[in-house]
Amino acid sequence: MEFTVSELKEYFNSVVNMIEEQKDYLCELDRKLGDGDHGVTMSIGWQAIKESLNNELLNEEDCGKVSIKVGKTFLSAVGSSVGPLYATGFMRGAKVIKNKTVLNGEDLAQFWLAFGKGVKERGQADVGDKTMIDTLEPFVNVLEEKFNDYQEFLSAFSEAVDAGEEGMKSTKDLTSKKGRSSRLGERSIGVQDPGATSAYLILNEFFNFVKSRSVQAN
Amino acid sequence: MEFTVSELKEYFNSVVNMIEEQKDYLCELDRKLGDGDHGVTMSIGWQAIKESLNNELLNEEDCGKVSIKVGKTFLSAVGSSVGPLYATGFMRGAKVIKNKTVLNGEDLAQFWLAFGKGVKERGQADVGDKTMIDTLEPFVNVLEEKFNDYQEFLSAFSEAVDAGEEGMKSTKDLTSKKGRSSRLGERSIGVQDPGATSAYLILNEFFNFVKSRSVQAN
Amino acid sequence: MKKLINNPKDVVEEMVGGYVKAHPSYVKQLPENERSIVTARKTREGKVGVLIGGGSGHEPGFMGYVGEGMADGVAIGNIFASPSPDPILEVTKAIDKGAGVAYLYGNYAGDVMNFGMAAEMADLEEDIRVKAALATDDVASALKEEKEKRRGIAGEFFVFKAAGAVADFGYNLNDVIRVAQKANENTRSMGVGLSPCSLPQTGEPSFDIGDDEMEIGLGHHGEPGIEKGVIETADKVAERLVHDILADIELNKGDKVAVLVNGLGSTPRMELYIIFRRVEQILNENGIVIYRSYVGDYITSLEMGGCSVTLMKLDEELERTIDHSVDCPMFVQK
Amino acid sequence: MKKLINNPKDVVEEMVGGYVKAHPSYVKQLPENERSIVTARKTREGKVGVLIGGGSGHEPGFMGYVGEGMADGVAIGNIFASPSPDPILEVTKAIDKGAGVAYLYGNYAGDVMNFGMAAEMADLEEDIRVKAALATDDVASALKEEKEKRRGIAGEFFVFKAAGAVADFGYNLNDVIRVAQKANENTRSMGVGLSPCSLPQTGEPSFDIGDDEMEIGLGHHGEPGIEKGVIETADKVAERLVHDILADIELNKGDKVAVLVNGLGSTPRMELYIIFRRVEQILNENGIVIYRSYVGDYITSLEMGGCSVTLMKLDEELERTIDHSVDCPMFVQK
Ligand SMILES: Nc1ncnc2c1ncn2[C@@H]1O[C@H](COP(=O)(O)OP(=O)(O)O)[C@@H](O)[C@H]1O
Ligand SMILES: Nc1ncnc2c1ncn2[C@@H]1O[C@H](COP(=O)(O)OP(=O)(O)O)[C@@H](O)[C@H]1O
Ligand SMILES: [Mg+2]
Ligand SMILES: [Mg+2]
Ligand SMILES: [Mg+2]
Ligand SMILES: [Mg+2]
Repeated sequence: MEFTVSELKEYFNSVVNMIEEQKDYLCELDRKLGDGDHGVTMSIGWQAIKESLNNELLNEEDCGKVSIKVGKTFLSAVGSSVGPLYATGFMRGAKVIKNKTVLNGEDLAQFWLAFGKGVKERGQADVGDKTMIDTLEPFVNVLEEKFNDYQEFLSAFSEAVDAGEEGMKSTKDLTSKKGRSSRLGERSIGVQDPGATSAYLILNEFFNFVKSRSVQAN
Repeated sequence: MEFTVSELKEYFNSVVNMIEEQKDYLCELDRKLGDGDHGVTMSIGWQAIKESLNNELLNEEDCGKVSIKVGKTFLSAVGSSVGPLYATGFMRGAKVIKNKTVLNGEDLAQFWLAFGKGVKERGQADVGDKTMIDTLEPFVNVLEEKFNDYQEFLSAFSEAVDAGEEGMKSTKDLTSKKGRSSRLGERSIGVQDPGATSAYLILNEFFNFVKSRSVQAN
Repeated sequence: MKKLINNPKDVVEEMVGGYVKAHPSYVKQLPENERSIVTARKTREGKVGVLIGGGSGHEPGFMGYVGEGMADGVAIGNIFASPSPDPILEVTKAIDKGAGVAYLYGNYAGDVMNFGMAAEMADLEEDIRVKAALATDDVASALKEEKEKRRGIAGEFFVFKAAGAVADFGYNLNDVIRVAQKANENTRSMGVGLSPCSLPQTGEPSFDIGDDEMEIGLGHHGEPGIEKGVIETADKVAERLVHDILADIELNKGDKVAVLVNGLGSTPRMELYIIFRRVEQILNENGIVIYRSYVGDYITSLEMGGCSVTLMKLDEELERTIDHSVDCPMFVQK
Repeated sequence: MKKLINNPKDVVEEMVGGYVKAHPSYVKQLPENERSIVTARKTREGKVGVLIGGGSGHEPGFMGYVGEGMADGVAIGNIFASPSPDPILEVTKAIDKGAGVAYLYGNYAGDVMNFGMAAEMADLEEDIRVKAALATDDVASALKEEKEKRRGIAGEFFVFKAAGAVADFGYNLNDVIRVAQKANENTRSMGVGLSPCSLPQTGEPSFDIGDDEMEIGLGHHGEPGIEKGVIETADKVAERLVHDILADIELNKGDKVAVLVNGLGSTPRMELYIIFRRVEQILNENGIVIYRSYVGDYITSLEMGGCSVTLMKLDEELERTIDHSVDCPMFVQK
């Protein structure tokens, strides 16, 4: 498989639109658990990325530089908890795709593994803390294992996203530990974590994007 | 007719109860025209008077001293616009009944005339300004004229209270000029002035009180 | 509206009680009347006493402005109701240092009567010279032709500050009053209301307003304003308020002003600064120079939502009053 | 909820813009980053720089506390969101006078990460020594056994004041941090929420609460508290808040404390003083001495309704920090 830098940018643009659509839903989840701004924060961040894609990044050919810029732009625009987390994710991902204009399945797998591990390292949260790590850690584990097994990106990524979805759903039954909602204790049970939700949506958006491309390609 | 100092106190006590019943209605009128506190203010003032009637005034035999104390107590408790107005009214009224334990029709007529004129002098409002003067001035005029004609208190007072009621009702169609609602201009039309309303209610309470006594006396 | 109170009838007493306990180095209650509060610090013999007052519910107005550089004492009324003459008279007696007492209050029927009665009593019974200056800054409360009928709102802060400063400078009673009146004549305010407050005793909203409405010219007790309309952007609101002020007072290029953007109670400082931003732009476009700005809750109406803009045109004497330092429990200026 | 704003996405920029125009003699924006504000006054070479920051929507926290005796600079985030490392780093560079910079902020995941990243960058890229002290005063936010997980709320004010004062006294970076940490360790807060605020971008209430309910332990971004119950009298609320604080920190007869009764945004000062009244009574009954009291809106959450009580236990060093004068746009102490 081949994934070009323009496709990478197109994907980021599709996240922009997806986040706009999910903004209210993400705020609603955060309203129940935290300070209610998660959708707003994600929207501010991705709108800034859109700006960047339409300007500085318009002629950028290096996938690594695109990913670095996406991470930095997001961080500058939002700060917040998710700023450093996503920025670290995209910057770690950038390392493995730098100087490349076209990515193959191996590159993509390594990109997302580095991304997920970067977030984990920055946030120091564990599975069960009711954060986006509940989505990302199972996702990373399955992606690593299945890509090793299959040596094929899309099938491995598909199963990894499913594992992420499971992880996301599991946050419903968890008590908050990290982030602004940790005070909530017992009462946080029953509501899905907003950060885990948006993380899943971003991964799933990538799956759909790549799948539709490969269908077209066939 | 004879009106004793205990009846005077009983009357004041009946005003206390009447004001408690009318409190919300008076606030509602003031809410539309002013700052919404007229019922509260009247209640605070009359509750203080009740206190006083049950304590310092319990053994007071001098109608004048009762009326002075009622005025001063009201003023101290409420300040506000109505404090000085009613205090002046009751203190001027006190002058004509001082040193008396029993009042006759002439005394009562002079008391209420002095009361009404005192309020007018303190407030410097004119008929048509949408204040309690719209109740009190026609009341005073008719009381003066009719008591002169009939030399009988209750009939004269009855007609005077009717004139006060007319005056009160006329405030509905007036633009505010005095007091905190004067800024309202045109928009004040349609709402009856709270101060004119409570002034009428206090007069009417006296009429009912005296009438029920004279019926009993017959 | 929910309130953190005990018995509604005790709110003023309990507030005042808490206040004097919170700031014992600043203020004390007079034993003669619990609605009488005076500065706890020594004031110079021969200094003109500055007395302020009015209804409560406007905190920091009025009790918050007792201290060095502002008022020597305050008489506190019930919520939105003038104090009665008793506490005014007690404060007058306590703060008179032989040079007389200046009464500063807003032009409301109740205040005029009660402060008027107290002044008479001070003169007749206590032989204390009293003179009064009334704030009439609210442009919306009467037409220009009937300026003397206008009410005092947030501009009272500038009147207190001006008089408080010159009393500190050693001005005599006539001059303190002259400066207070000059401050008032040079001051204009315009307000906008977004949401009502409620009296603790009734719990009823002080006025009715639609979810998408604002009220221009709203009084600071929730008296209806001059115009109800659909809520506008902050910039449009600021333009309207400043426009009405500039139509009422002559301000030319190079004139200096003090600016106050005052919150009515529940409007966050964020919004006040957004309003201020546009006010500054307009003044700047007109070549009017901002000498000093005040942004915050200076005279409120319980939890009312909205704000007012006040401009005071300055001459050299008023500039000095703006510069003067102040040390009160609810307002300090170095 | 109605707001006096323009485009919701511009609120922070416009607020900051208005703020620097309102107080040009106090603060200025850095050309490098509009979310970076520093004192406009000259600071001494060799003085430890004090940097504060956090999300906006808490005004006067945090930008209002830049000035003499408090912070030298502030980094401003979006509403309820930590600033990113960029503005933090720019402020760090601007306020470093060769003695390093103390970072003071509340213990929130986002702030920890962003200030942490900025501190690393300051060290690696700019060779500026940075040390941090985090506020963890909110008793309700975690059990005593997990104190290090607690969030910072109104008690941040005391931490800023303590560190700001000793930086002024000439303490070195280690000692400024030591005092800030001591201030934090001696400080406890408990809050109660009555009504929500709303983010300008969503307009949604930050939490749901019944007409007769209050929420004990509510976070100052509207995070749900530890207990929802029927609204109580002010006295009962004060008792509950002080009780939870006294259960968490040892305070003995004769100990001195600074008290802060902080309004969350829309709660009138009247109610804050009614709460204070009972707080003072309880402390008094326990023989605890109030050294100084602060009552008002010190760290808010937009137009949220409710308040918090904060006690800081004092030793001689902390007393001196309380006494120290301050001159900031939103807080002045003489
Ligand atoms: N340490 C952490 N590691 C991973 N994810 C975290 C961490 N802290 C918070 N999060 C995630 O961030 C989300 C909240 O993001 P957001 O609401 O945008 O920021 P804030 O908490 O600053 O308001 C949470 O739902 C959680 O998934
Ligand atoms: N100068 C005046 N003369 C006579 N009545 C007046 C005058 N000013 C105000 N009032 C009366 O006072 C009433 C308002 O009383 P109240 O609401 O208790 O006081 P406040 O205006 O101080 O809130 C008005 O409705 C009006 O009838
Ligand atoms: Mg959040
Ligand atoms: Mg009224
Ligand atoms: Mg009133
Ligand atoms: Mg947030």
